[in-house]
Amino acid sequence: MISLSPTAPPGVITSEGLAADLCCFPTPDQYFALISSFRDDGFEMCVDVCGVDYLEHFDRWLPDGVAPSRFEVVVNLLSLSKKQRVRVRVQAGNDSPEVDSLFTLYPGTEAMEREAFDLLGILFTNHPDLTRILMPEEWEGHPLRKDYGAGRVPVQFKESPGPR
Amino acid sequence: MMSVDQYLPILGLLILGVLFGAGSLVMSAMLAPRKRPSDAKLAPYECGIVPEIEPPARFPVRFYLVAMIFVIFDIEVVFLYPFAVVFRQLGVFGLVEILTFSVTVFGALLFLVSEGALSWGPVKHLVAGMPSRTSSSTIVRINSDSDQAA
Amino acid sequence: MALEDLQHNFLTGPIEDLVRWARRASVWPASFGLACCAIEMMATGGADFDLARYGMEVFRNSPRQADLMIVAGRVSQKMAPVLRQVYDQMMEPKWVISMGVCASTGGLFNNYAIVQGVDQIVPVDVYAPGCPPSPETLMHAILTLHEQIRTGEIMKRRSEGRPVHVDPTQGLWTPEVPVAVRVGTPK
Amino acid sequence: MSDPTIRTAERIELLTAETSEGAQELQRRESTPTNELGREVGAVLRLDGLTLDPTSVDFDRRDDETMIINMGPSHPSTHGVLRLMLELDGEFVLRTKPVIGYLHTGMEKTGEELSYIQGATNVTRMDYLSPVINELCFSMAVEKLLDIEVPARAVWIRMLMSELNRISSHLVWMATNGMDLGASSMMIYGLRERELILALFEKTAGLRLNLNYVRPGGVAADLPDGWQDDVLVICDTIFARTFEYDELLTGQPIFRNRMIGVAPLTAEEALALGVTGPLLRSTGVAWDLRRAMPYLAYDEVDFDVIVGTYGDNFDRYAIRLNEIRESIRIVRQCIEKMPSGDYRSQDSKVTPPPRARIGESMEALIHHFKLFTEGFHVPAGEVYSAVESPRGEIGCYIVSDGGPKPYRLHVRGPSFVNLQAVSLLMRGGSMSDTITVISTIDPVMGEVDR
Repeated sequence: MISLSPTAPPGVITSEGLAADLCCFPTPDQYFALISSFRDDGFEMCVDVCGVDYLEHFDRWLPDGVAPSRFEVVVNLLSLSKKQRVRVRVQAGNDSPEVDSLFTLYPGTEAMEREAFDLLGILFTNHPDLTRILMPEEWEGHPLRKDYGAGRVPVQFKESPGPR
Repeated sequence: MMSVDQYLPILGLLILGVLFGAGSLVMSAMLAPRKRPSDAKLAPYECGIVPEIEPPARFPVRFYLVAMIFVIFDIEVVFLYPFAVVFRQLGVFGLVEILTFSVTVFGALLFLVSEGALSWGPVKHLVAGMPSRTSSSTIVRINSDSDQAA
Repeated sequence: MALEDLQHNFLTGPIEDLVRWARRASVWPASFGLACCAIEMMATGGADFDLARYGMEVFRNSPRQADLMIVAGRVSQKMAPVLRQVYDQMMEPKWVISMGVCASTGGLFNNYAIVQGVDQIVPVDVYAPGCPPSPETLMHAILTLHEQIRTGEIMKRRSEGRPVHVDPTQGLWTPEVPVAVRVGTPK
Repeated sequence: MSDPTIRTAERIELLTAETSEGAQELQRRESTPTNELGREVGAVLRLDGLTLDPTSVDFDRRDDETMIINMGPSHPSTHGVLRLMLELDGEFVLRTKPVIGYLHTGMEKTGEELSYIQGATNVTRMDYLSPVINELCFSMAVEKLLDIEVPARAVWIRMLMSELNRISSHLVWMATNGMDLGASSMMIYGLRERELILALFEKTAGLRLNLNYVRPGGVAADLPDGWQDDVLVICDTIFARTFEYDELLTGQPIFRNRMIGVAPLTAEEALALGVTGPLLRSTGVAWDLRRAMPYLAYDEVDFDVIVGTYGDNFDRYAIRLNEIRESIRIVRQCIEKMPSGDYRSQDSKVTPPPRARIGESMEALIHHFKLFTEGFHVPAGEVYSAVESPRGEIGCYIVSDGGPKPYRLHVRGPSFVNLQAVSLLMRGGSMSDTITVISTIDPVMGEVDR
């Protein structure tokens, strides 16, 4: 990557991810301000918003000063003019994760946030239409959570009880 | 008496028509499966979804207009059939006759098109000031050295 | 005296053979392409592996005009009722080919989202193995179906379209149970 | 399956309830909140911060005058199981809402259960028109985590195969786009050319589609000998045929009326919606990952990035047609510059020992067994790597907890994001334009629903 010039606003802890991507770790209330500052700073496109459930990997590496939580929302921003990527990882809370929606900054994230809500149950405040997008409407539970069973049907020859 | 057998072919045609109609009805009644179609089969086919929202009773008048225009011009084609059978005996008189007929019909069509009956209204297309483009004239090639940034 | 309850005797024999032969040679598939198998189905319909030689070049899009439903691809829980609805709206006599392992048994994806085998939703006549089945495999499946049509019953008298139900808890085949259209959320 | 005990009236409710998706569907206008209404109408935020103003909708109808219909899951021209709910005023589309998820396969959940060696088989089934590029994206992410070096020959083989895959994917697009617009002979030509490439894939990887060929650490097998003249035959025939397609389609008045000026997209709307690929390049933004952030060996290869001018359907058609020619140019350079050497990294952590040595030494056998049963361990960390697929930027975000299986595998599907531009592009167009818009966005539902 070329020069790492995006300056994160003060108070936001940053670190150097793999392959020199810049990673920022804002707190949920710094989150919206950081993303809008990045957007004015020349990051025209929000490439990806996805949730991660760290139930079984709680002790992952985090820069000091960042309180780990179970759910994390990872936002990927891309600057076409500077040819650079920035990854913003915000800790979204433990049992009822809640983060503000980026819809008013990047309208393209509406579907990605709906998918994060549908598969992981992460709520996005003032999102225009926070409903399920991939699962059927009356599906209970959020499948990508670590405590959600894989829903495997026992395959006839492996786990199914033998004739004897 | 002589005139009676002129009408024999028409009689034959009538009988054939009735036979064909009745025959297909009877055969389908005999051979069709007995099962009453299930409600799923009776439901309207909307790409696999049974719609909740009832389609509105009122739909735009333009559909009706197009249907009427089609019916009118379809009937005009019916007039050409008898002409096609005897156009050799009619000769030039027949030709002139049919030409005037089609000109008047075409005039009606021109009037309709000018009135805008066939145009479906303001469609959001980018048309103004558009040169005639080909598949290579409308694109810009950016090779590695020019490398204009976005 | 509908075709269904046609007595098999000396007189009606040739009629049955004629009807079955005609049906075999003009099966029109309903293009029910879901996933990667749909691309292989298109390739089978294309120029190299021509389906037109079996009288099947027309992929009818509405079930009203289709005789054969090729379930090409993985059937998700959300798609199951739609598949059942399209199957119900197909005209009698109708057949189903379950193309690919995802349609036949859930294949690689043994998880919450995929119906483990489309025969829990619709009665299947021929299963085409492979992921995706190469066009030759699909044509082999179609030819076995043609054989079934030519030699089989004039109208399907089997379980009147009631598919086999797989009870997810036991994982064994328990036939003769009404269809579980929406298999529901596994525990 | 009509159950006689249920009366007919209830039966229809039962059927409706089964296939309806409640809140995910398009509701009547008065029951839709304004922000969602703005989204369905396709009002997009301008980059200079103009807030979303749903009342700026130019013409509108009362609820009982419009018709809400489903261009539903099993529709010939929705390229898979996409369900579009359209609010129509006669022939014009006022509101559109894509309802997706009909091919949701839970691939990200299955990805967490498969080890890194098996992961490519799962990822390759996402975008089933360009399987090699999915595997490439997954393998590059894993290699970044492992930070191992892939030998030069493997890099060039990967580039050759992904460009061939791009050509085959664009050929399928030309075929289905022609079929959607009524030129069904284009369907025959497109699929006929594609068979040449699939024959080479079958010869190299043993499978026509979903070939598990690009794996973390290199490539599954070396190219078959005599592959140069196979690829040369492919390049020459397809290059000549693209001019035939040009002749067949571009001059045709029906094709032109339905493509030129239809569904224009401006650059700022495309950027705001996060759209990538030919859809973004059609608006004039020259953004192609192969040029902007070169991966593999794209910086040593000379090719052009194709950019449109008006951002309408015709531009997207022209971009894809010319990208076939550009990919052929790249493939030709790959043939010349293909280095020799091993096709897989010799780092024994990732690559199992060759089968011959298994017979001789016990450690090789144990090593081989361990690699294939439990899989290799990847150091903990998270990485996002993106690659240019024929539809846009496909990105793979892997979180690894040090075990043999990825802890979280998220794939950013380009069609998933491009599809959200549907409500903007279809607004105000006629019903037949929706067909061309879906076709030129070229969504592949496997990657939209994952």
